[in-house]
Amino acid sequence: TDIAVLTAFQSSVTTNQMINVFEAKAKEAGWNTTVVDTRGDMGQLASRIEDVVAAKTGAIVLVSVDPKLIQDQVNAAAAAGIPVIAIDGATAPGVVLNVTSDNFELGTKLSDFLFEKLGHKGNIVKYYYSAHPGVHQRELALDEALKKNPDIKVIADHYMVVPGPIDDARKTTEDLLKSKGDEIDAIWAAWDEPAIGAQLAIEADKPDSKIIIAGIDGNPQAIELIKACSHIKGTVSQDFDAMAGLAADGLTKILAGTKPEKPELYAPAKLITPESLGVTCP
Amino acid sequence: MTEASGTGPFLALSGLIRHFGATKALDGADLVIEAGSVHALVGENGAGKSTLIKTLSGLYQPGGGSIRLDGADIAIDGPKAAEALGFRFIHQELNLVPHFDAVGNAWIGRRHPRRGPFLDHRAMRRRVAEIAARIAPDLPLDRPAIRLTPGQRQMAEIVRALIEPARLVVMDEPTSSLSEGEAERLHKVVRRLAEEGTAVLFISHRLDEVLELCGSYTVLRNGRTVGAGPIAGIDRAGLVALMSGGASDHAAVDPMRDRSAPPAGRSERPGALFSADLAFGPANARFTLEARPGEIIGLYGLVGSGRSSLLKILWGASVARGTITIAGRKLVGGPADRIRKGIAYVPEDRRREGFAATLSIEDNLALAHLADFRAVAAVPISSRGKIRQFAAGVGARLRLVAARLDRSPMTLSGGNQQKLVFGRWLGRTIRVLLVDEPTRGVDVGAKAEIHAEMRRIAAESASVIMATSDIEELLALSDRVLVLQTGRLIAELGGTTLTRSAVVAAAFGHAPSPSGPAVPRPSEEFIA
Amino acid sequence: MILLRRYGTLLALALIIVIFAIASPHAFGTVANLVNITQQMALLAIVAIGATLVMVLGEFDLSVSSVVSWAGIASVALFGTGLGLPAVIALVLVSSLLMGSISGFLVARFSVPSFIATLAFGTVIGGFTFWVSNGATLFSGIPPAFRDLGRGMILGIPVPTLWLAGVAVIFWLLLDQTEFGRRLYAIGGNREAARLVGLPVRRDMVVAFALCAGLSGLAGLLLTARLGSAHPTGGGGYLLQAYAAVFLGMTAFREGEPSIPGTLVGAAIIAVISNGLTILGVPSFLQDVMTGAIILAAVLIRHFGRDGD
Amino acid sequence: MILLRRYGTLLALALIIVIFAIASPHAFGTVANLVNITQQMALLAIVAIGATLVMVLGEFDLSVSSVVSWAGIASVALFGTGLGLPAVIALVLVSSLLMGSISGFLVARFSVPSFIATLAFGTVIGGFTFWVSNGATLFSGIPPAFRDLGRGMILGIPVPTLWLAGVAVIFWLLLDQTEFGRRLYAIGGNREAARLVGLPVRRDMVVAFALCAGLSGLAGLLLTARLGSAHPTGGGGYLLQAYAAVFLGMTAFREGEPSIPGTLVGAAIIAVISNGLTILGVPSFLQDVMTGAIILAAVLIRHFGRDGD
Ligand SMILES: Nc1ncnc2c1ncn2[C@@H]1O[C@H](COP(=O)(O)OP(=O)(O)OP(=O)(O)O)[C@@H](O)[C@H]1O
Ligand SMILES: Nc1ncnc2c1ncn2[C@@H]1O[C@H](COP(=O)(O)OP(=O)(O)OP(=O)(O)O)[C@@H](O)[C@H]1O
Ligand SMILES: O[C@@H]1[C@@H](O)[C@@H](O)CO[C@H]1O
Ligand SMILES: [Mg+2]
Ligand SMILES: [Mg+2]
Repeated sequence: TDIAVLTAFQSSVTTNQMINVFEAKAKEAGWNTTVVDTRGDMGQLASRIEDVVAAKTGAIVLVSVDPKLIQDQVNAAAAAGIPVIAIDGATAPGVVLNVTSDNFELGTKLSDFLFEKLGHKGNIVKYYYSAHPGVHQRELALDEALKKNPDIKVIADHYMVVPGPIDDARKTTEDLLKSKGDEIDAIWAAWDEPAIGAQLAIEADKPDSKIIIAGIDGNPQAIELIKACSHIKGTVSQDFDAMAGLAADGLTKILAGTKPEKPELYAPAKLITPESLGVTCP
Repeated sequence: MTEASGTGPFLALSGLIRHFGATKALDGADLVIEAGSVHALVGENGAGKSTLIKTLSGLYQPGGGSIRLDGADIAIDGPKAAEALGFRFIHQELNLVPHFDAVGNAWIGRRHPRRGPFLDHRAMRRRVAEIAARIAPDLPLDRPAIRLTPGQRQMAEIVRALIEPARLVVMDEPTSSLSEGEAERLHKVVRRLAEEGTAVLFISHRLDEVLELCGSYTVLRNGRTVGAGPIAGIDRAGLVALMSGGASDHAAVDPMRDRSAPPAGRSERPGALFSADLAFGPANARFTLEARPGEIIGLYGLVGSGRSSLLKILWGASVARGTITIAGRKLVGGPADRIRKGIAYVPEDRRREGFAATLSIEDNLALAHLADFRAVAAVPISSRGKIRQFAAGVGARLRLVAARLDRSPMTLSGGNQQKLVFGRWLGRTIRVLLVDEPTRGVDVGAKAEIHAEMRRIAAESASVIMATSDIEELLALSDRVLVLQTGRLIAELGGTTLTRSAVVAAAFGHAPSPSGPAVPRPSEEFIA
Repeated sequence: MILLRRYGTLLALALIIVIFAIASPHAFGTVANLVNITQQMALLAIVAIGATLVMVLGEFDLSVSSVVSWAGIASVALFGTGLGLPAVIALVLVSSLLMGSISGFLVARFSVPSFIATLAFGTVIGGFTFWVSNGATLFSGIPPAFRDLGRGMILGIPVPTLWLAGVAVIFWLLLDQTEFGRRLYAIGGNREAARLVGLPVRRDMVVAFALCAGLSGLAGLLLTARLGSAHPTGGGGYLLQAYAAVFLGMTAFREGEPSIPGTLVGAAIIAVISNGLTILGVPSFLQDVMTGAIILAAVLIRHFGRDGD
Repeated sequence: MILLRRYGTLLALALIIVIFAIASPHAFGTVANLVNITQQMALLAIVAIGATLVMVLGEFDLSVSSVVSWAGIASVALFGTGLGLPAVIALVLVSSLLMGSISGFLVARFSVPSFIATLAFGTVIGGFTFWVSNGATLFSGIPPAFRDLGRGMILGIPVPTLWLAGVAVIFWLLLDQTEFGRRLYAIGGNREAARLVGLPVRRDMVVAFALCAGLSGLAGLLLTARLGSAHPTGGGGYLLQAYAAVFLGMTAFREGEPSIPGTLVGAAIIAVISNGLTILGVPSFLQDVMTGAIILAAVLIRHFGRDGD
């Protein structure tokens, strides 16, 4: 069976990881996958869905895309009898299954972890990216958490530049260290790449500071930095293997003609810290 | 169609001032033109003629002085205003839109013939063809300007200026790239315009033409009017004296050479220094040329006859089948290789082919042989001092009028730009000199200098091959003249057969010259 | 040979279509798919037609993608205030035209290089869009009538295709058949000459930039209608692609001049390549390699109709 | 007045710095921060210096960002094969130079418009990079010695700043003082005239494109060293910014010509604005608006030194 894997964010570390794991599972299942990336362009993505529908693909897998943003094309696929599933997406009419981490929950976990570390009091910097619907959810979760923690203050925020979030975070952090270096207690990164950039800046400019950083994803580079006792003290890891695996299993069933029992499956998210990695930092 | 109001001349400019930094391009210039007259504006290169024209066209605002039209003071605040007054301009540097053909170019800025909201292409073409038939019957109307020769572009500009009725037509050196017969045709049109009541302001460095065509004159020197009056009251020498301020020490007044004596440097060695055997022209006919050391060969023909194309091939800048040799050795590379072998080339279109406006005058002069200006021979870094020295030398020899040599060539007058393009080869050992319209737009004095340089180069046993539309220049310099017609060698004239009438007759295609059409038999090489 | 030189890029388009059709007769080579390609290229082509106007002047407008995004966000935001369809469309288009006029004015009046002027002004527009949308995707409150402007079929022809056809005809007539069009070419061909003959250079430039932005605004509206959502950087993909279409088109007809038919050929080449490669199931990275290679081949083909040099 | 006209953009930079320094004397206006800015602008400026060479020719190289990304991915991938530092650096730089030569050759030999040639070839490079990296961020196996090339200080000066200084001096000398540089300006000023005076136009163009890509490759290496990781689209942000720097610089010195000092001023303006606005805590969307507005002001300032027109 031909499976079309479509995304607009293949250059995102995690999206790419999900695609790679899914492709591996697909190979085991004997499917023939093609990956299409439209570099953030939703209009293009709509066109590419039309194309694979025209090519009568066996199934469509949308990765890191909210199907509601291309609803017409999803409907057209469904109407053509092509099953559509999403990974790291959302439920929507015409989408048989969405396998995801609950992004709101990821955001909550991250916020709670950081606030806990700060003793529910202190100043944080927020690195966010509302353009990505999933990442946007995390921001909303932070807002929620902030309401419950009146003593935590966001003293600076920055909308990340994509592509190039690591470099952008590094520069921004360098600048913030100059202006607010003594006030910052923690950095809340909506995903790990900004966290890595922030770490690079602190390591270079203020290695002795007590600032802690945390992000989301379980990005391998971030995990390595946690292991090395850097300022990154945690990442809420998404279990991409599990997600891709659940998606592949689900799709197998769908192709065999059975509907999945639930339209949405969550892969568990777990917090990774120095402790969970078995290292003790000074 | 012009009513001369009783209050004064048709157009009177007085005390016009226009400065560019320290350069006083116009410094109190006066000019009076009567309706229905052909008025000459003459002056040395850099005297301010083009600046005066540009002021009249609304392109420059004068820094002082007044313009009176029909006795009333006016201000011309832009080209649109000048156009509305019925003034038409043919500027010295041609200004066509490269991708438009002659028809398209003729109508820009004019009210196009229309059908409803859309252009009426037929009517546009019809009108242009009418005018072109009178002055430039051979002008290809459907070819983009970028692929026209300078002569053809000049004609397209003239056509453009004439498609609508005018009160004043200003022509800034319109004949500088036209050959004899073509200039003649233009003269006829100018006379007819004048008869119809249109005033014509005519700028030219061809003084014989001025004396023959114009009824009155104004002479500019250093931005000031130094003389004016009816042509009947002055002669060539008088004009030259006014232009140069009387200090005319060069033998410019009559550049014709005594043809009875052999040219000074003509070597008696029989062999050819430079030769070409090519398939050339639209017919791919065989074309052979042999230039002996010390010889100046003139190439003549009508606009579009192929002179420039031929020189470009000889220079290695465009390709053709056949062989070109210097001293018996075949030339293979492009211009760089030619330069190394002692060949030099002066292109015909200075603006498009001669210099880069973004480099300074001195850098442009140095460009063709940068390696000569190194401080240390092995290091490709130029010595500013050496370049300056070279530029200053060229400037002095050709009397280049430039405020500063480290400025863009765009600050030079047209004739001085031409000197730059020629001047870059001075002071080098040259074995073959290829020149295309070497003195286009150059004033009589500087023309004499350039001619002297060319003779000197020939005298040092070089071969000079010169394309020119200026028949005086052709006759003054050439030992032999090759006349071309649409890429074919139609006549070879030399010695006693080299006369003005024989050249003109050959160019226009009648009366084969005594030596017969020198189109050689085709060889196998070119059949295929 | 002459044909190859003259119409090389057009031939290349034909060749690409034929090759894809042979490789995939039942998916690519169907009428339905070819019709679908016209719809997929429609928005890009509309933006590219706008860019063509500015390129005819020899200038760049790098704010096209910002205006596309702006139009999308502005429309959804305005629907949110309860305004009706005609009012929203009018406001969005007028605001786009205005933005273009400002760019045009900066370029024409102060001779700021258009590259930097429109890049900077595009950044301003982007910030503004960001502010209106708060950085998030907007999709609630879009009336169905609006969505119908960007989807569905009329007489078997997709609606975006009809929009493109209309825009292309109007702007082709404008550029090729009116004095305004001739003036734009004249200004682009030789600004000095245009000034010398008294053309209203500044005014025409402002109008051209305004029309360019107006078309980007239209594309932004249609994109939002097609997707049913608007994203603050939703137009980002159009910038390079639109200019790629124009430049490809410049190699298609009349020596190196931008033209509407050329731009359509350029946009079609881009659309056909993505459609064809996706349908053939070419892997992602190879798609990039092949897209680049095919475009290079398309512009090189005409060279082999050249004699000598 | 003359000063304003001549050095308007330079004055604008000074003015921006002064204003920021007044607004934030203790954070922005410190020596440490100003030094830091030179480091933040370093990589962008290196890419922009490459772009300057090509712009001097009157051409664009839109593949700079692809080459930056390529160099990053290639270096980490090569370290993975166990090659040593010098070998990796040499291979990456040579491959970048080669890529530039190919672009240059397409442009110089076949007169493909550089915009489309380099955009298409950049897409090919991008696909290739993607293939090598499998789309993933690469970070393991980077030797510490390599990372030191992009960070730390020597004698109190950040290492990237030193790189920039070296590159700027070398290329300033190259463009301003050597025959090669003079030829590039001549070719850019009038290609036909350059050809007719026997300049090696094609060869010089190929060399300029190669050097441009070489500098992008260097920037890619330094970026990877600085970040300790490489991303297949890591260079994406450099394209527009690099040209913005060049165009800003064109308004800074010699009327409208690209130059190395000009480009440095351009890159500095961009870096200072972003640093200053962040330090002042200006909200994100306003940062965009202000960045655009300040750049516009910087290029307009010189206009007010103009007499009449
Ligand atoms: N844009 C400019 N900037 C600076 N100087 C200029 C500029 N244009 C003309 N000049 C100077 O003004 C003077 C008059 O130039 P103009 O072009 O009017 O001379 P001209 O009489 O037409 O000469 P020619 O016979 O060579 O065409 C010259 O010294 C020239 O160098
Ligand atoms: N780039 C070109 N493309 C097509 N035709 C050309 C091109 N250049 C010249 N021609 C044509 O070739 C013929 C010879 O042109 P060439 O320039 O050699 O003539 P010329 O005798 O020097 O004319 P002029 O006196 O106008 O300089 C002309 O008919 C001209 O129209
Ligand atoms: O879910 C991921 C995020 O965690 C971030 O990596 C950006 O891309 C999204 O797809
Ligand atoms: Mg003049
Ligand atoms: Mg000629």
